[in-house]
Parts: sequence; structure tokens; C-alpha cells
Amino acid sequence: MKSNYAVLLIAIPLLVAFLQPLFSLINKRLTKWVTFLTIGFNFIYSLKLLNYVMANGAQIAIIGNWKPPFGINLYLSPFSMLFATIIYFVALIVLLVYLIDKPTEVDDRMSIATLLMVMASGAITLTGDIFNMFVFVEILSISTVILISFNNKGISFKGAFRYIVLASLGSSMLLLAIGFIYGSLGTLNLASIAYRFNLLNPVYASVIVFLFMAGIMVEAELFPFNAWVPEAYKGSKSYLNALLSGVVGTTGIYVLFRMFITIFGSGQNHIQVIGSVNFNAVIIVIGVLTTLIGEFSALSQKDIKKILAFSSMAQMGIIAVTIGVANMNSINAGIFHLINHAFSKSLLFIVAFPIINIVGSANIDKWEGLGRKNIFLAIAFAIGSFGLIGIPFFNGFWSKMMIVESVVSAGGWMYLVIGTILLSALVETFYFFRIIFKLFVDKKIESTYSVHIFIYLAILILSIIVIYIGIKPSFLATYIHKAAIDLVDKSHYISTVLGVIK
Amino acid sequence: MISNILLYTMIAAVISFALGQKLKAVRWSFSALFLGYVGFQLYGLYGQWGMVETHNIFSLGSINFSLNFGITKLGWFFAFFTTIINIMIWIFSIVKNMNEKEERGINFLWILLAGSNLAIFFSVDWITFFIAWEIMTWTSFFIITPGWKNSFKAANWYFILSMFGAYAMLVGIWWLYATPAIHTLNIASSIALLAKLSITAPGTVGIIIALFVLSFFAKSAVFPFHPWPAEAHAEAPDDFSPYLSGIMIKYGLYGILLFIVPLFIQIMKVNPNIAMVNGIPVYSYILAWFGAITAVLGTYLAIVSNDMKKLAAYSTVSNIGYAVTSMFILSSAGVTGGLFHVVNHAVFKSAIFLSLGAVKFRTHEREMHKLGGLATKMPITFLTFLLGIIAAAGIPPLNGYASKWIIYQALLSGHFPFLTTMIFLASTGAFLYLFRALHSIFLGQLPRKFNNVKEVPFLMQIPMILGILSMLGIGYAPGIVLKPIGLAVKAMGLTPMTVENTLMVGKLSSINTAVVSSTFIGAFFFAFAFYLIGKKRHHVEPLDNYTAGQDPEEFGLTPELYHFALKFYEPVKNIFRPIEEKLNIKNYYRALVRNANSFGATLSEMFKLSGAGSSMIFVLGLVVIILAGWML
Amino acid sequence: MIVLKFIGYGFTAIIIGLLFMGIGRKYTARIQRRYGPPFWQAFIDVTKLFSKQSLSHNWIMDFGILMGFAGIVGTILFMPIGPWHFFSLMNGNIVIIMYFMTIGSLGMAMGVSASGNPNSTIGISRALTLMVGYEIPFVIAVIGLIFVSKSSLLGTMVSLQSGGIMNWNIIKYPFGFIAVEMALQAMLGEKPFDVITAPSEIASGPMVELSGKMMGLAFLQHAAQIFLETGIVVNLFLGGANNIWEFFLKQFVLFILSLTVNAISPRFKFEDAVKWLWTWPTVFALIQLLIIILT
Amino acid sequence: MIQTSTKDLHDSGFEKVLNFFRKRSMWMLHYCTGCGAMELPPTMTTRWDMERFGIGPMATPRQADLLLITGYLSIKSLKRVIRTYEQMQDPKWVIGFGSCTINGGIYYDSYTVINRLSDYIPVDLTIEGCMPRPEAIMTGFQTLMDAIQKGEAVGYKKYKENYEWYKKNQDSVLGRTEPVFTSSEVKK
Repeated sequence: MKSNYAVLLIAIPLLVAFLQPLFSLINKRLTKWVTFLTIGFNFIYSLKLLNYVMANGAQIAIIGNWKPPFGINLYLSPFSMLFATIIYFVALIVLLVYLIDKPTEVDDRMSIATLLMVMASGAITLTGDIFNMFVFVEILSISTVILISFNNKGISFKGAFRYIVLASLGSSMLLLAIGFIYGSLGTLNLASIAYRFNLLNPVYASVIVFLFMAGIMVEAELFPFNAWVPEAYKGSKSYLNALLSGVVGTTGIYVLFRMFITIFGSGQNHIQVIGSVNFNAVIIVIGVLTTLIGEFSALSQKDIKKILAFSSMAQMGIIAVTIGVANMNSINAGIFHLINHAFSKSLLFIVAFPIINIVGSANIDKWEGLGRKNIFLAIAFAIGSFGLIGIPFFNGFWSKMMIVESVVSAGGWMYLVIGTILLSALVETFYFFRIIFKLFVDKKIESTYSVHIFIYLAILILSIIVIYIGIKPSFLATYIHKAAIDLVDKSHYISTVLGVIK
Repeated sequence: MISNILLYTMIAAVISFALGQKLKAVRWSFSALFLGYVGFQLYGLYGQWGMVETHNIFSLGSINFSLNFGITKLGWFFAFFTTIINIMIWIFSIVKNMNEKEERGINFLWILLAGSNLAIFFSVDWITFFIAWEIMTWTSFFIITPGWKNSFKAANWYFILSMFGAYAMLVGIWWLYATPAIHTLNIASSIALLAKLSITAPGTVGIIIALFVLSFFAKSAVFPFHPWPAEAHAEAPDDFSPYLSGIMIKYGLYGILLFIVPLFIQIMKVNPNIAMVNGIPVYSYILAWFGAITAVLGTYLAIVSNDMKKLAAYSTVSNIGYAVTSMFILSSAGVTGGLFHVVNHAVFKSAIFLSLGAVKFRTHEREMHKLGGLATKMPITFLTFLLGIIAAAGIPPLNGYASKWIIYQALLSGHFPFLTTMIFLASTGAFLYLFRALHSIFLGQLPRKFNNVKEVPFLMQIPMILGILSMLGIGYAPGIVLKPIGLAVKAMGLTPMTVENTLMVGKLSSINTAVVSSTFIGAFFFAFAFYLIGKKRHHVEPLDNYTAGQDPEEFGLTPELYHFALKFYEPVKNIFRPIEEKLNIKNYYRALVRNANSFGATLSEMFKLSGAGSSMIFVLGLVVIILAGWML
Repeated sequence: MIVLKFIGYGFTAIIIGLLFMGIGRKYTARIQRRYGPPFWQAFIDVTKLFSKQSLSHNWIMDFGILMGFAGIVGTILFMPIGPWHFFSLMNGNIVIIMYFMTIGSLGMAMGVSASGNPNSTIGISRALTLMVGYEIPFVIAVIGLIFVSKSSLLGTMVSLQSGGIMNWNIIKYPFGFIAVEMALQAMLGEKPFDVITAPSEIASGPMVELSGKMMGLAFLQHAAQIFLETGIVVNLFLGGANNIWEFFLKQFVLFILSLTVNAISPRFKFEDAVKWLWTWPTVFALIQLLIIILT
Repeated sequence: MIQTSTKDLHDSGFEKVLNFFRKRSMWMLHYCTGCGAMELPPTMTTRWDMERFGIGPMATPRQADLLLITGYLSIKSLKRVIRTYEQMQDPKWVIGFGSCTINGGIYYDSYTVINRLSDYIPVDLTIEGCMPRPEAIMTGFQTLMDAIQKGEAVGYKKYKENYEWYKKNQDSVLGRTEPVFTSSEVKK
């Protein structure tokens, strides 16, 4: 099975995206079905690739058979394929809901935007070339802006505007960093950058890393660059938020993982201090600040979309901390938590969509008594939040245990870090239990909105996954273990891409 | 063997949830029968000490997660007596739920809770213990608030404190695992290794103990966390409060007996240069003082409370205080006394709460001054409550006295004068509020609206009668319960007290409980002989009372007005008023909650700032991050 | 045989108690320069009460009064009276005595509050709060003694004090005795602390609804209580006695001491009574305890 | 000193033995109306000391044997006296102080005062004098004690025997006083 066909994962969605206007002429609903099918194809194909890569190690897909480090190559490794598959899977589930959402006149533009977004995030995980990554980051931010301003109300424009400002700031910094790298190292291929990075003079290197981080932190919703999160999530439809947090957030964190541990880092277990700046501490402080701000501001919110937005920001912060700690257990924990978060957060967003329609508003005070009306949605919401909080036998529990273990074993001022994280986890447990309690309050709710079978299907699939990972996480553990090894093994990365250690 | 008991509990929970709304009686009787079966199985397990079952779930990085259950003497003892009491309570709730609107979820969650209750007592390693602890926390949260608005505030106080404790324990567990000298999840071996570590690194051992003690104290409502039971037990459904205050509040004590007390004993043996006071480590003496303060505070708050379930909840807090104090004396009499008091308290407190539930079932009233004179209307409930408060006050013929006597033996023989005074002050104070409850609910004038109150149905009376019998039985022959306790105490490395069926031998003196009870019965007949002299007494209406010659009807005097129950201990409140203003734990907690909310509000405002404001925050953020990079 | 001994104990307590009350009334009368009733007046009062018609509101009132009287008589068995002691094993276990006495007060409280009269319930709430008041100094002093005599049995305490006045506890631990003496004043419900049966404020407190036979039983309970409480203090501090009459004499001396205070002092306001009990006697008891701990 | 108890209802046999104790310890509930109450403290204190005979004040009717009506009785206070008398336990006696209880005394013609107390409750002994001095009270007590000993002071039995007659007299007078709250107000 030639691994070069992997480029299809990027090519086909691009092609279909440009053909969308044609399909919309034939039939408005066709565009939705086409998007769904292409992402479906992507998911199945990436699953096959994942199993192939798991079996016989990392592969490269060369485009236009220019040998790296000159041509562009895709790096297919357990780590990248795992995340590509998860992104496509989450997108598939969200599109399942998007299929049956009531048609609007901007449907074709929306399908293009979602296709581009999912393609771009999939491509970022696979690409082996830094400029290629920049291009896809650009596509990602543009399509996110379109998605955010989807139901063209005032609030979504406000969110979209804030996002554009921050995204453009971020991508310009990213471009600057790539320029510096190209100027100093003369290469754009990630592997060769990794190979030559420690030859740079440290101060110069730390400037590059800072600029690069600034670019990526917008997608990863980390502290200074996440001012856009509340408005953006409030503006867009709640199931599309699942895309925002599940897909875009995961990609952002993926890039941080890849760049900090494999490319800029020393690989084996610690990112050494680049220049006089200890980047471990930088990422940990970012993570802790994001978690603290995310959890406490969610505490005082009444709007479910804002609460879930802040909560996803906080979870990203926790995962950033595991990147900062960077010992073997913490990387495993970070990957596991990222996967768990993707599933349970998208489950929560998808469950929130029918509930908002039934209740008529996103304000949780109005949600009282929903459990009495539609028990399935209430239980699904409870499963999602249990998964996120980390109640035993739900998926978040195991990753939270590993996070605590890894951070505590790092010792020193890490106890302060784990203290803040657990304090914010306590706050998160409180406001999720407050919502769950409101669902089961003894009150009557009348509403005519009937929930479509596809939504039930999507919720069912995600709930089963959340519970299955909770009860028997061993199948996922093998994937995560292989991915962590691949992430940490820098020399293997370089040798597979560049053929031989130069 | 244990794991398939737990499996059956899961299945039973689902089956009982599946039973329809109409089959309420079937649901509750099915769960009671099921628990009876579990109790029988547990009885069969007696004696198979040390049998361990492991199920490994998965391993990632350097940790492999596995659930392993084992039977320890302490664990079996707690599991068995909690299951028996749970069966008693479920018989009570069969009838209660038949006549009242029932929340279907409660039964499902309660069976899960019973399962996690067993899992806690049978868990051998910290991961299983923590999993069972968390399941128990969230299931009990949803049972306390089955959709009732006002009980949410009450329950979430309980929930935050227990989750706070649970996270503290989580850090403690992984700290144990992360320190290279210990690096184990098994509870027993972690005690031994930790004791050895205390020689080289007393600081870390101190912090780890503090983390665990924090979590156990939060769950058992000891001093700084004592206000939550009052709200949680009062607002919980009437048949769940006996479970809450009979069993749920004992998990902290189980944790202490499982880990902290044996650890202190090991440290005393292994580590020569530990700071000792009065023959025990300083830490344990301070923690004993926490127990004593809880006892006195619980008593004071119970004296001034006017809601009957709040009163019973505060009395639970103060009884927990006795148990904690006597456990941290680390003498064999202390630990036996504490353990025995835990059992006795579970028995008489669930009897008290069952009778309060029966009163609320009939009168739907919880404020004590609105009740009164129910003794003649509900004799069995009155008798249970009377014997319950006699046991709670620790008065001889009943079981409360036996454990209090052992606690006093421990305190006095261990030369703790001020602790004994505090405990004695608390137990005499206990007599105050217990009598107040008896008077305000059962004696005094019967309000007119309760004229046609009948006794509770027979099925509800069975658990109450069982409660009476067990109180009298343990009071008469405490040996039955003290023998298994002796085994548990020996497992901790202390010599158990010499005990026959009715004789308890302590250091300072010994007591034959059978003789004490028969003296009381003999004295009663002696008094009855005097009662027979003279004319037969004639019956008089309750309102035909001395009212300084004024005819009540003309005076506009109704039984409700004539029943003195509202500000019963106003003088006590006046004496302690100045102290109460200054040092009030509840205001401290409310202030904490207010600050958290306002901190959250300001942060979320930050995201709504316009251009200038948000860019200022942005720059500030960058500066902090870059500084962190350089400085750390 | 045991039953006979039991009845013997019960009757000695009642007779001696009533005798003390009669002589006490004579003694108070003589302080007030009155002739005063004959010393067997208490016996007459009791027989008169038992001959009168009596009433009760419900069965709990009867049960309560009986339990009260039974509690106090039961406690007397645990106390060594001079050389007599009923139980060899539990000869005067101070913890049992203190808790058995609470049966007496619980029974009386329950019986009286079943009558439903607010005066009686106010009286009971005062009685219980006062009980907490005087228990503290009493317990601190007793703890001191237990530490010294290494056992909580009155029998052993008495044997330690035998042999001459010099090693009576009153001499060895004077502060403890002062504290217990003040507490005794409140235990007996004598004048400065008779807030419980304050005739002018709450119409004889708990005994409002008791008539005829019930009042008789309450009267006997009070008599037995005098005998018991003075007996405990005698065993604790005055070294018990090796013959009965010496024991009764010592009890009588204590009773007369508290009666003198009773005859000449007004009544405390209720909160002040409890506050006073928690300051003066407790201070003395604490001094005594510190002395015992430090030496 | 007018003794009004009838001879034929007197006690017999064992009751007489008990009467010795009842005589020697009479507990007194004084209904201090009018000006008679002033005479009681001297009889209690040092000079006359009624406690010699076991007579002492008691706070509640339940415990008292002796009811002293120490002066005139208005109709409203008669209602209280009747209720207190009925709350007392057998055997109980009533002593009326001064001429106001015998024939209304100086207030005989007032519309509010009742003239003859013995019409409404059985009076065992009345001590005449417009307020009898302590010596008179002491001799009164002596006579009552002798009557009790002889078993003739049986006013309480007389009250039970002809209860309707007493009730008729009482209602004839009490009918004129309206209760403070009508029964309807109380019941709601």
C-alpha cells in the first residue's frame, strides 16, 4: 500500500471544496451530503493508514517526488495518524448533525468552510514542511472565521472580528518565525530544522521559538491569545463549536506537542533551555494561567456555550502543562487527555444543540426540568460532563490520574502547579454538577421541537465511546504508547525523513 | 468473590431502575432482599482474611492501573455492620416510598452507593479506594438532591468539601507513588514504607499525612468542616438521612483507622526521634484535639438548632468527635473505644433518624416548635426515639454507654485530663439537646392539627423495633461486637482489650454491663412498689393544666401556644453569644464562596473588554510569560 | 438475698435522706430564729402525699417519675456506703455513678415535661443547663483524683485515704474539695442555685403538675439524691468511713454546710448561676489539676 | 369561728389514721385577695411560726391541701377561685378569712362582690374579724387541725355530694361575666 497516496487526504477535500458551487446548483442539500461523504472517506482512509503505520512504523509520503529536504513530504507516524483520525472522526460526527440542521441559503459556503477547515487541520498534523504548515494554518483561520460568522447575528460578527485580529497577529508572527528559520538554517523541512536547530545561537533560537509559539497559541486557545474564545463560541451554532474546540483546539495542541518535543526540543525527554529562556516553565505558566482563568470565568457564566468555551480553554491549559512537564508519563497523559477532551467536549456541544432548541435559550437557568422531558439528552449530558470532569469509569478519569501522577513526580514547585490545576478541576466539577442538577429539577417544560434521529445517533456513538474508554481503555493505551514513543524519538524522525543521519 | 458481589450490585441497580413507576414497592423490597443476600454472602466471607482479587484494567507509561479487592479484618467489620443497617433502612423506605411521590433515580443511585460502600471497605490498593470514594461522592450528591431546589445549596456544600478532600487524597496517593522510597499503591505496604521514610524525611511524611487527614476530616465533618452535615442531612430524603449520618459519615473514620492510626503506631515503633507528647506523637495529639473541638462545637450547635434533623445531624458531628479523639489516643482502649463508638453511633443514630423520618412521614413538619405531644399518638416511634436518645446520651443500660465507658477508660488511663473534660462537657451537653428533641416532638402539648395522626404502618415499625432490640442487645452484652473489633485492633499491632460477653475489663476499672442493666431493672421494680401505695391516679386532659386559675379556652390559649419549645435554650445561647459573633466558621465559608464568584466574574469581564482594555491584558500576559521563562 | 440487700440499701438511703431534710428544716428555722417543724416532719409530709389523690396526664408521666426515682436508687448501689459495698467488682465506679445519675434526671425530666405545662419545661431546661454548669468543675476535680489514685473506683480511693485525717483528700487536695463543695451546692439545688424549683418565678418549676403520689415519689427522689451526692463527696474527699454512723455523720456535716449557705443567700439569676459555676469552682478545680499534674 | 362541715359525711376507720399525717403537714395555697394576705407573713415568720405544725406555703393547687381565701371576692376572681379549687386534689380544705367571706363585710352592697363564699365553694372554716390577727389565724389552724383529726372537716366530700347545687349558684353569678375571648375566636 503505497504511502504516497496519503496526499489524497488533502487533495480530495480541496477538489470537492472547489466543486461545491456546482453541487449547490444541482441541489442545496447535496453539498451537505458531499461534505459528509468526503470527510467519511478521509476518516476511513486515515484509519487504514493508522493501522498500517502502527504495524510497520513511520512512513513518508513525498509529493511530486522531490526528495526531502528540498521537496515537501508528509510524515505519517502513529502520533500524526492518530490525531488525523480523531480529527476526521470528530468532524464526521459533527457533520452528521450538520446534515439534518435546517437548510439556510448560505449552506454551500458553510460546506466549503467546514471542508477546508477539516482538511487543513488534518494536513497540519501530517505535513513535514514548516511553510506548508503555515499555509494550512492560514486556511484553517480563514475557514474558522467563516464558520464563526455562520448565523450572521451581531454577536457572531463581534466574535469573528476578534478572531480575525488575533489570528492575523498570530500568523504574521508565525511567518516571521519561518522567515528567521529559513534565513538562518536555509531549510524549510521540519526534519532538517530539527537536525540543525541546536547549531543556532541560543538567543536567536529563543526568539524563533517565542514567535512560533505566538502563532500557534491562537488555535490552541492558550492564555494571551484566547480573547476570541467566549464571543466566537457564543456566536456560532453549538454543534459547530464542537468543530472549533474538538478540531481546531486539538490541532493547535498537536502542533505544540510536535514542535516542542520533536523539533525544537532535545527529544528524549526534556526541552533543554533554549538560550537563557526555560521554555518548560513558559508553557507550564501559560497552561496554569489558562486553566485558572478558564475555570473561574466559567463559574460565573450562565450561558452554556460560554461555559463550555471556557471549560475547553481550561482543558487545553491542563494539556499545555503536561507538555511543559515533558516526562514520559506526562506526554502519555497529555495525549490521552487530548483525545478524551475531544470526545467528551464534542459530545457536550452536540447534546447542547437539541437542548437549546427544546428549551429555547442557552441560559442554564432555563434548563430546569429538562431531564423530566427528555431523559436521554439529560443522561447524555451527564455522561459527557462526567467524562470531562474525570469521574471513575468515564474516560477523563484515567487521563486525569496520569496527569496528577506525572506532575507530582516532577517535584519542586510542581506541587503549586498541581494545586492550582486541582483547584480549578474542583471548580469545574462544581459548575458541571450544577448544570446536571438543573437538568433533573422537578419542573415541567413544554416545547414542540422534536429531536432528529441523526442527533440521537451522533450522541449515542460519542457516549458509547466515552464510556467504553472509561471501562476498557487498554485498546487506546497501545495507540497512545506508540504515539508517545514516536513523538519523543527525535533521531528516528530525522532518519526516516532524511533517509540517513547527515 | 467480592468482585462478583459488586457486579451483582450493578446488575441489581439496573434491574431496579427498569421496574416501572407503579412497581415502587417491588423495587424497594427487591433491593432490600438483594442486600439481604449480599449480607449473607459477607457473613460467609468471615475468616478468609488476606484473600485478594486483582483485575488489571490497562497500563500506560510507567503505571499499570488495576482494581484489587481483599478482605481485611477492619474492612470486613465495617462492611458487615453497614450492610445490616442499610437493610434496616431499606425496609423503612419500602413503605415511605409507597405512600409518597418517589424519585425513581434514588433507588438506582442508592444501590450503586451500597456497592461503592462495599468497594471502599474491601479495597486493598489506593486506586480502587479512590475510585470507590469518588463513585460514593457523586452518587450520594444526586440522592441528596433528587431534583428538589432547596436541597441543592445544602448538598453542594457537602459535595465541594468531599471533592476537595478527594483531590487532596489524589495528590497524596500519587505523591506516595512518585516518591522513589515508597513507589507502591498497596495500602498496607505504603504504611510500612512511609513509617521508615519518616526517619529520613519527616517533612514529606508530615505533608502526605496532612493531605490524607484533610480528605478524611472533610468527609467525616471534623472541626474545620463541621457545618455541612446539618444542611445535607436535613435536606436529604427522609429515608436517606439515616444512611447519610449512620454510615456515610463513617468513611472518613474508616480511612483514619485504615491508614493514619496504623501509620502513627508504626512510626512510634520504628522512629525513635519523633516528637512525643504524653506518650503519643505530637501530630496525633493535635488531631485528637480536633476531635474534641468537633465534639464540643457539634454539641453547642445542636443545642441552639430548632430543626429536628439538623439537631440529629449536629449530634452525629459531635459523636464523630468522640470517635476521632479516642482513636488518636493510639492506645488499644482508645482505638477499640473509637471503633465500638462508630458501630454504636451507627445503630442508635439510624434508630433516631428512622423515628424522625416516621414523624415527618406523618406530620410533614420539621420545625420542632410546630410539633409536640406525639408520644401518645405514635408509641413505637416514641419508644425508639426515647431509647435512641438514652443510647446517644450514653446512659448505662443501652449501647451508647458501653463505648463511652471504653473511651473514658482510654482517656483517663492515658493521662489526658483536658481532653477528658472536653469530651465530658460534650456528652453532658448532648444530654441537653437530646432531651430537648424528645420534649419538643413527643412530649408537651399536642397541636390540634395532629389530633388524628396515626402510628406509622407496621412495615415501617420493623426497622425501628430492630433498632431497639440491637441497642438493648449490644448494651446488655457488648462482647458480641467487641470480639471482631478485637481482631481488627490486633491487626493494627495493639493488644486488644480482654472482653467476655458481658464483662469489659479496662485499665482503671472493669464493668459488667449485664449487672448494670439488671440493677436498673431492679431499681425500677423498687420504685414501682412505691408507686402502688395509695389511691389509683386518675387521668386528666392535657389542657387541664395549672394556668394560675385562668380557664385556657377563655384566655384564648391553644395547645400550640401552650407548648414551650421555640427558644428552649435561650440562656445557653446568651452565654455563648459574644464568642459566637467573633468566631463563626459558616461566615468564613460564605465569604470564600463570594470571593470565588467575584474573582470569576472579573476574569470573564476581561474577555468582554474593548480594544484598549484587551490589548493591555494581552501585553501584560506576554510580559508575565516571558518573565516566567527567564526567572524560573 | 441480693433482693433483701437491695431493699435494705434503698430504705437506708430514703430514711437517712428524709432525716437529713427534717433536721435541715429545723436547722434553717433555728437560723431564722423560728421554732421550726419536728425533725421527722419529712416523714409526715411523705405519708401525707402518698395518702392524697393524684393525677397524671398520660402513661409517660408515670413512667418518667418512676424512672427518675429508680435511676437515683440504682446509683446508690454503686456507691460504697461506709464499709458496705453492693458490688465487689464495680465498687463505686465514678463514671457509672455519674452516668447512672443522669437516668434519674432524665426520668424526672421526661415525666414532668409529659405534663405539658410550660413552667415545668422551663424548669427542666434550666435544670439541664445547670447540670452542664456544675458537671465541669466536678469532673475536673474528679479527674485529678483519678490520676492520683490510678483507678476510677471509689472503693480504692477510700482505701487510699484510710488511716487518720492527715491523708484525707480534703487535706491533700484542698482546692479540689472547694470546687466540689461549690458544685455540690448546685447539685443539691440549694438556695444560690435553686433556679430549677424557683417558687416565685416558675411556680416550683418541674413539680408544677405533680400531685399526691407523684409528688411523693419526687420527694423521695430528692431525699435519695441528697444522700447520694453527699455520699459521693464523702467518699471522694472525706475518706469514706469504716462504720456506718461515721459515714452518716460526715454526710450530715456536708449537708449542714450547704444548708447554712442556703439559708442566708438569695437566688442567682439563671445565666449568672451558670457563668458563676464556670468561673470560680472551675478555676479552683483547674488549679488543683495543675498541682496534681506538675507534682 | 364557725365550722360549717356537716357531721354525717365524716371520715372513718383508716382515713382517721391518715388524718393525723394530713393534719401535721398541711400545705397551704393562699389566694391573696383583699387585705387578709398581710396577716400571713407574720404567722409564717419568727413570732408565730406556722411551720411548727408543718403548715407551709405551696405554689400550685396540685400540691396544696389548704386554700385560704383572705378577703372579698369579686365575681371575676370567683371564677379563678372555683377553677383553682377544682384543680386541687382530695382531701382539700378551704379557710375563709375575715367577714368579707362570711357576709360580704363592708362591701356587702357592692354589685361586683359575692356575699357568702360558702354558697359557691364549701368553706370548712371561716375566721371572723376584719382581717383576723395572726393569733386568730393560729387558733383557726388549731381548730381545723382538730376537726381534721376528728374527721369532721369534709367540705370536699360535701362539694362532691351536692355538686349541682354549687354549680347552680356559681352559674347564677358567673353568667354575668363575659369570657375574654368568645369560644368561636379561640377555636379558629
